[in-house]
Amino acid sequence: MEIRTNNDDFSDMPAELRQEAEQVSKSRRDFMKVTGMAAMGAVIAGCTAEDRFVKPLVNKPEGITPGVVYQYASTCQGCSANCSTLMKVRDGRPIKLEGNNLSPINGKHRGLNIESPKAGGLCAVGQAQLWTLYNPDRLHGPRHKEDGEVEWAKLDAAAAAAIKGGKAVLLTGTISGSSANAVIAKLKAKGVRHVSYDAVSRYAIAKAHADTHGKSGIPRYQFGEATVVVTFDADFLGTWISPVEHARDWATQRDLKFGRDSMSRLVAFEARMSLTGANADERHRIKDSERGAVLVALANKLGANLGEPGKHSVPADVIDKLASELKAAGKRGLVVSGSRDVNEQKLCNWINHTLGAYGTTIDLAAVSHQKLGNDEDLARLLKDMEAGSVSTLIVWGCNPVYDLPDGEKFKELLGKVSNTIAITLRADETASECTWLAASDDALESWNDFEPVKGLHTLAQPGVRRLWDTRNGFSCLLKWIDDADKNKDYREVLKAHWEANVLNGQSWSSAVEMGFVDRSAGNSKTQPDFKASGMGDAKSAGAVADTGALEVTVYESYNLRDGRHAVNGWLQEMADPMVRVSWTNLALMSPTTMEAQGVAEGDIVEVSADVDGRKAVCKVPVMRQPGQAEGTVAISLGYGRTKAGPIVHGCGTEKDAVDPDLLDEGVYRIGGNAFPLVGSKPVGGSISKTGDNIRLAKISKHDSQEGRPILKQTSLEEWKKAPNAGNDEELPPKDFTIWPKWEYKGHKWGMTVDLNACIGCGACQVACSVENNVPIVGKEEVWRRREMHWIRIDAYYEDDSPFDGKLTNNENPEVGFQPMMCQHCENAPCETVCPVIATSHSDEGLNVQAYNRCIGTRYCANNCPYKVRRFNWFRYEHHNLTMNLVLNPDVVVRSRGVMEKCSMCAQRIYEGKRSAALANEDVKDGNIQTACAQTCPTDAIMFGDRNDAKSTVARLEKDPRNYAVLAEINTRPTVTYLTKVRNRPAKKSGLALEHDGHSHEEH
Amino acid sequence: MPKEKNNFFLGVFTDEDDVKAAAKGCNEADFTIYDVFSPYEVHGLDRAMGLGQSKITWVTFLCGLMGTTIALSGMSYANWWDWPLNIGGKAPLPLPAFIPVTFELTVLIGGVSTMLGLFALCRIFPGKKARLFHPRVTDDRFVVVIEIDEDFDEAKCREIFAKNNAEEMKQVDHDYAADPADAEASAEGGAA
Amino acid sequence: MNAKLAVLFFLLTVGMAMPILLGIRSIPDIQLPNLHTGYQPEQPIPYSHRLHAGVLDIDCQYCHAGADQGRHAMVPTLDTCWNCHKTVAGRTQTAKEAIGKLRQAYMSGEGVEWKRVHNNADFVYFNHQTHVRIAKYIDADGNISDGIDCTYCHGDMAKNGVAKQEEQLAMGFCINCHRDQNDRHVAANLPARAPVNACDACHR
Amino acid sequence: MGHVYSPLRKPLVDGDKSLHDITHDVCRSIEGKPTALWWYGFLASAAVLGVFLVVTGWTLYEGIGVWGLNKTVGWGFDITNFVFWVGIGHAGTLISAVLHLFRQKWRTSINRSAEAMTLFAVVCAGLFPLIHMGRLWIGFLWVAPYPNLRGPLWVNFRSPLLWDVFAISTYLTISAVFWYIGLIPDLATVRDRAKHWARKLFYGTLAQGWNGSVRNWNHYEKAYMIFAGLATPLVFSVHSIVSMDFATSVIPGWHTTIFPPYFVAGAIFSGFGMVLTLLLIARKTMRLENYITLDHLESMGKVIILTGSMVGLAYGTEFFIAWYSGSIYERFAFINRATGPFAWSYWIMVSCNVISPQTLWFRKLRRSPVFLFVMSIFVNIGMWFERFVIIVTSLHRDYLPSSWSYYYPTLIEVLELVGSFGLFFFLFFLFVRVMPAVAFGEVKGVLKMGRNYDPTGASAKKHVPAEDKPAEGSPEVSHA
Repeated sequence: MEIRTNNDDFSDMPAELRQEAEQVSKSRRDFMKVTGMAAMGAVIAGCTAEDRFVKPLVNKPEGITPGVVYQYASTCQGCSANCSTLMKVRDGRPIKLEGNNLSPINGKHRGLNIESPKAGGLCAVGQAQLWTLYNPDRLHGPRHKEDGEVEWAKLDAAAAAAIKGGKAVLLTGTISGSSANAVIAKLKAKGVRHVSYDAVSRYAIAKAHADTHGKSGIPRYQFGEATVVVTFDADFLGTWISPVEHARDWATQRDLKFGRDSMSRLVAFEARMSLTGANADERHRIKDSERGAVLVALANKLGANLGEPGKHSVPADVIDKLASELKAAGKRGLVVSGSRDVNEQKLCNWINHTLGAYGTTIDLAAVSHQKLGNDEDLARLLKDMEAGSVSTLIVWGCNPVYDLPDGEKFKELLGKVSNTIAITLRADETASECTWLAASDDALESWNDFEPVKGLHTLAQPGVRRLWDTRNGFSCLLKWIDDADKNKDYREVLKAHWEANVLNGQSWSSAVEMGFVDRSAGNSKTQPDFKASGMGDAKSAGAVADTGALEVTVYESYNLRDGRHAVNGWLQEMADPMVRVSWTNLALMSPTTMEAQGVAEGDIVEVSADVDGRKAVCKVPVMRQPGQAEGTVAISLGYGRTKAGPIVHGCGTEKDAVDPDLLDEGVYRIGGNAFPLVGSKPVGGSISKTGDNIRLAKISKHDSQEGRPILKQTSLEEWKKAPNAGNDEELPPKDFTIWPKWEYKGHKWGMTVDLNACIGCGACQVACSVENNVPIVGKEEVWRRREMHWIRIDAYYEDDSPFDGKLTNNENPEVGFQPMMCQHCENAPCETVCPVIATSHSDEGLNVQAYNRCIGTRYCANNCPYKVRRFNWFRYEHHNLTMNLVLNPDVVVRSRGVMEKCSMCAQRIYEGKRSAALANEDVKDGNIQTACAQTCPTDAIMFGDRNDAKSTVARLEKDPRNYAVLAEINTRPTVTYLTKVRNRPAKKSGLALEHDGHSHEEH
Repeated sequence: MPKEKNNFFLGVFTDEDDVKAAAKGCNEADFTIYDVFSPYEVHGLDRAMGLGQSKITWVTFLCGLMGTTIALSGMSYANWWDWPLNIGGKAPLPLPAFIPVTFELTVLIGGVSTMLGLFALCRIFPGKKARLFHPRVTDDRFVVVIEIDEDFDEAKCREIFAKNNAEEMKQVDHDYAADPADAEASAEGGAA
Repeated sequence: MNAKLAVLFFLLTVGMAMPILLGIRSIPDIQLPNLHTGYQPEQPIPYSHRLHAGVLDIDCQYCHAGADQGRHAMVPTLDTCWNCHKTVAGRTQTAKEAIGKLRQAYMSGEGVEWKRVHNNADFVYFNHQTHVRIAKYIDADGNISDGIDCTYCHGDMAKNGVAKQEEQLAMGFCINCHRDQNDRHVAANLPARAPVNACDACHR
Repeated sequence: MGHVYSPLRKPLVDGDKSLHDITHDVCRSIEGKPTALWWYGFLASAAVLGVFLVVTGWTLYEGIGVWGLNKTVGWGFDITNFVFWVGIGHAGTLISAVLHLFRQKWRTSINRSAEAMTLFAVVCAGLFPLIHMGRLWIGFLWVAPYPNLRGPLWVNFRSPLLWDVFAISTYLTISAVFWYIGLIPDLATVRDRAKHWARKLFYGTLAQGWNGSVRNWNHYEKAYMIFAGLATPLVFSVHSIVSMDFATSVIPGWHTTIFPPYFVAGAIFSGFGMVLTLLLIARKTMRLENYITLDHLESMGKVIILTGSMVGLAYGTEFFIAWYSGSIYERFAFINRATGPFAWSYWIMVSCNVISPQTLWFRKLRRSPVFLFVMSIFVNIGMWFERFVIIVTSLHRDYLPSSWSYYYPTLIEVLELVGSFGLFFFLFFLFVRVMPAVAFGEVKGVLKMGRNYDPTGASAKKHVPAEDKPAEGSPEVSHA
């Protein structure tokens, strides 16, 4: 294998692709360089450029005009939450995914008190789904393990014969759709057993409800109804069940704009620092093993009599106070837990029941179908495979070899199954062990349906013609069981099923147009009764298991989720929003624990543990995580894929490879696989240094704001006394200027970010990259701090006590998130210093950058107080023709040597103005949305016209919480922020404003 | 009618003070001093032979002024008249920001013009053949050249030269030019 | 005497510098090489704009139907040609040959690869709809017309045979119009419709 | 007598030289075969220049990414080298022009090489803003305000970088003109000594037919005075403008009104340091001990104490103002300089620039060429680090801590710095072989200073080869 050199132009591309790319582009690149140099000569010589050609179609497709964007409703399949999406399709290819504004799951139409008619939220993972579609590292057709490429017919025949042979099992992830389940039912009728499981299982919740309420299912949590939320390791703002929905709902209770004056309260108990914990008003660090004890203690305070809980580290007064808060909240209280332990879930159910939360904050009548995996079925399947009573296994949409705790065992068991068939996008860890690989369509190429919550049926439709010789998974199954519909396109099957069972007289075309059919109105509102008998031995959860000196806690990675997005460059580069290290997962420890374990940042360690009688090992680099419980090490799932495709390989130098021993078919893997560490009980483990060291690709190297008034925050108590609390520093007079002021007569675009609503999820960051063709640069370049994101989320760790020189070493810091993008300053320091006017101010108040004028002096970036300008250090080559289909044709792909930055999505502004002009009306507030504002699940980012007095941003200018970052240097940004208000009592000692700190930083 | 060219009488000196006195004497005697030659700049020698202020100061002044005008008008035109862009919220005609470039262009144009003016006033240009009145006039000899015209009085001149330690006195033709190749011989002779 | 000389010199300087500087404004009108002005490549089918747009007086947007719908004016798809040419076979030999080529390209489904005549650089965004349908053009006398005439940028195509680039279409061509129109829109009290006089109008 | 020299003055030229001796001594070095020492130096510098060309070519081919810069630290070695070389370029013109205006006759023996040093340093300096551009191939053209097809799009005269373009090109041009004008009479002498036709042609063309006419000297003297008058404010303006690259910005540590005088003092300081380095080398290798006397060296030592103390004062003032401003950003920037991750560079700067020159208060040390040489190297290092400290430490931790970063230079950047010295010395070695390295025309003018002068040199020992004379402690001549 060719080893990447330090300064490789193809830094964001893997080795295999690079070779291909180099063949294609090297000659062109050289040519470009030569022509660049020769351009002067050409001007003088007056020679003409080469001819360019245009070849129109022979017949014009009906209703489609080239260059015009059409939107199609569909459903996101990035995770099983199944948010509704709109695909922006241009010239027959999707170029952007956005949330569907009408969806009950992720639409924001009923959300906050602001105008956002066009916005439907979508998380970072949803935004990044286009990568999966265009990534050329997919199967391009059906394959046989040994024979390589085969004909579909051959595969079909083999599969059909295998299924006929009996003892066939279909192993899938969650399948919720009505039509989908009809197909599964047909399979079942032919004797095929269906087993579904979720890599990150929520089965305990369903199981607990089966016992306590007699209804197996995950209820739909209504965070929008809750005034007090207590979470036990349930990262509902990040990854738990339906994060976009939960975040949106939760944020509606945190809104203090336009006269609202109450906030919900969020209390978190957790071991690692999760996104939810970071947003909590009160956060307590407990080990996973203490969770049950704290729950028992809390339940006792609420009237249960479960006996003395085991030892735990939470002070009694905290639990007393929490219990009284929950009591006061009554049915508006909510306790959730991310535990896999059924008993713990039962305790939650008991508390919620006692509070009367069922029916308000928890809806068990209209249950969620977002996690339908059944761990018991899976266990049975494994036993059957072991026993040899499975002769055919069809694996579809899951990757058990990678994501089962004992994946190695599953790999062995696969050998005992005579026929193994994978319906798969790529030859992943499981599929590559199967005999037959049926190349499946990407989610954006195929028809599908879902029912994320009971009664809400959503449709997925293709946004592009199949890129390769692939097939819809359902069509495969129908074909293999020789169904009557086997030769129909799945669309026909789906349509017929919906017309018969779902549409209820509504037209098919309206359903396709909407993307979903909401039949939930017909759901029963009656909640099943609580059965105290179902509690069983729930109180045993309170007995703390001794896990020894170091407890291992694993969690679903925010960006790669259960590992299925490991191939996604946007998500790899975006990094976990809490840890802010990209291109690897990490062994996270609190600084004190790190000291105790004698490890330093970047050390590669082996975390080993005895999990359910297995020896499990995970090799990952160490990283400091302030706020993590002492004596714990947290590792995220989703990394360490060995067969995820080239994007995860070849990034970084040999030295950077996490584990040179794992050189697997010439590729390195990124991070370590933590699935083996997933146990049914809290796991005690140990770490040992390997002696290797890695340079971590940190997005941010410093996590304190050094007491500077950048992310301004206050408490609800103070805010109620004075609405400008936390935002009362003395500033120079705002209108003082020696120059006559420029007037903005028409529009004056502006943005306001509500720091109270921002949960730091990073959806805006990926949305921006997709919309604006922002390149990914790879591990080495991120390490050099050259990531290209136009918008970043600054996470600042703060603490009660005045600065002591070791701020971020504090045990339980508060974390604030602040999206930071070009502030479009009226007095922009960058503009003044550009020698060639590559950047100037538009008459609509935007700081505009003309890339093709830029000569790359980098002076503007130096002079930017917000450091939001990004320089193209190399040619971040877009050299794969398929991958290039993802590029937005309305935005220039920047060449090397030029500066780029947030344009406030100029192309979207112009598009909005154009459609308003066509309708002969003024631009309405909310009709123009930047990509970040559009996708923000919590509407933290608001965009509009400051000259329009009715617009949200203009009205918010009067809010006492409104402030501009670094107002004292009089750059007069047009992006403003609203002070973050935490629902907690005021702190006695304010932040120290003056100190000379230099906290821990990598040198 | 072309003016008939006069022959020259020249005196060679070895010291700057001598030649200054000789030149002064000749000037006071109303001889037509064709020129004085010196290997280095001798302060006051020009006044001694009766030359006034050099006019080159005017070249510098006027061209410098032209530089100022070009700079100010050009910058105002480019950044204000032609397309007044909003750059950093600054005024369209930011006069303070023009000061550095105005100064630089003044100096640049003034300076380069002075150089060209100097060449023009001295009537020198690349490729011009130097006319020397003594082989070592660019080394260590000073030469006073007097035109032999109606005002010339050879005896008086010789007297002035001799009084000032002239090394050599001679009359030469109007097209006389010394060959620098003779310098070595002359050096020997001089030393003798 | 020297003072007089100084004044004279100064006046001369100013007198020389100002016309040069003002004359620069007309630079965009000066033909420089490499701008493709007059570019008229040979096309696979010698389609005559003079005949179609001139003699037959067919509206530009009959064929270039995208001009008022979106970014691209569109080189017409072959079925647009075939609409008429299924019955029009041409009179002259040249026409017959050309239409024969068209028939061949259409019937076989091969299509025709035209040479692009009006090329913008990749980093320039231009939207036909904005200019043809939305924009208002205000002439020096203040007369407002809807949409900018195609000829403003493309010249009078009806007088050319095969398509030819008439204007420079360099940045100066665009921005001078934007700048002047912006002023005129403000003067005509139409600031909301004024063309954007900033970089992001074309570079984004 | 035209000049009346004070009897207290010491002679500026030692060794009882005659006018002809001076001509001979200086011209000898460009007429004979080059010494072995010259060849070693020349070839070594050419090799280093080769390295420079290779790494710079690589930078242009691959992109600025081959350097260690990042999104927070956008300038590193590149602009540090630029400011460093511009600073070096200042003493040359200053020595020539300012000392000429102040009638400091001791300048005559060193001004030629100092001017040449200026010129070559500015050439080196000018390269760095060019190669630091992301797109050099258009950037070099687009910074010029020429009429173009982009219509009314010109350059931005508000940008300090554009001021730099004008300042540096003006400075380069005027310095070259000043240098060349000074060379003409000497070139005429060389021409008249030339034997080979090619030399005659080369020097004849450059000397433009100069024949020592006093009518020309009349214009020449005035013009030279004008150039000195133009160049003096130019020197001050150029480094002031360079300092405005930083002073007009908003970055704490850059945004300081003290910068123009501070930079000018620093430039003179570093320039004198470099002049001293070169002179001490040239004095030894070119056998010019009689022309570059210990008195000259001592004078320069005094200038170094003065300017070194000035920059020391500036460092202190910066800290005071940062504290006095009350701005937390400003205060942090300076405390971070002295104690942050780049503190090492700060303390190198302080010890080289402020502390070490104080040793020159001792006369003995001032008059020791070896000590002065070591000191001049320290000054060069310290002044390079001063620019590094200003640029990098201010940038790497500015307003938002989320963007704080560090800067790891790559080997390529280091080689480019080293390589620029190759270019500089390459040009300098060429210069001393081709052009008269001492302005003997001017030295002759001050020959009579401070001694009883015998014009024919008859009473002096004839042709004492300089190398036979003791390098130091040349005989004191009585002034009675």
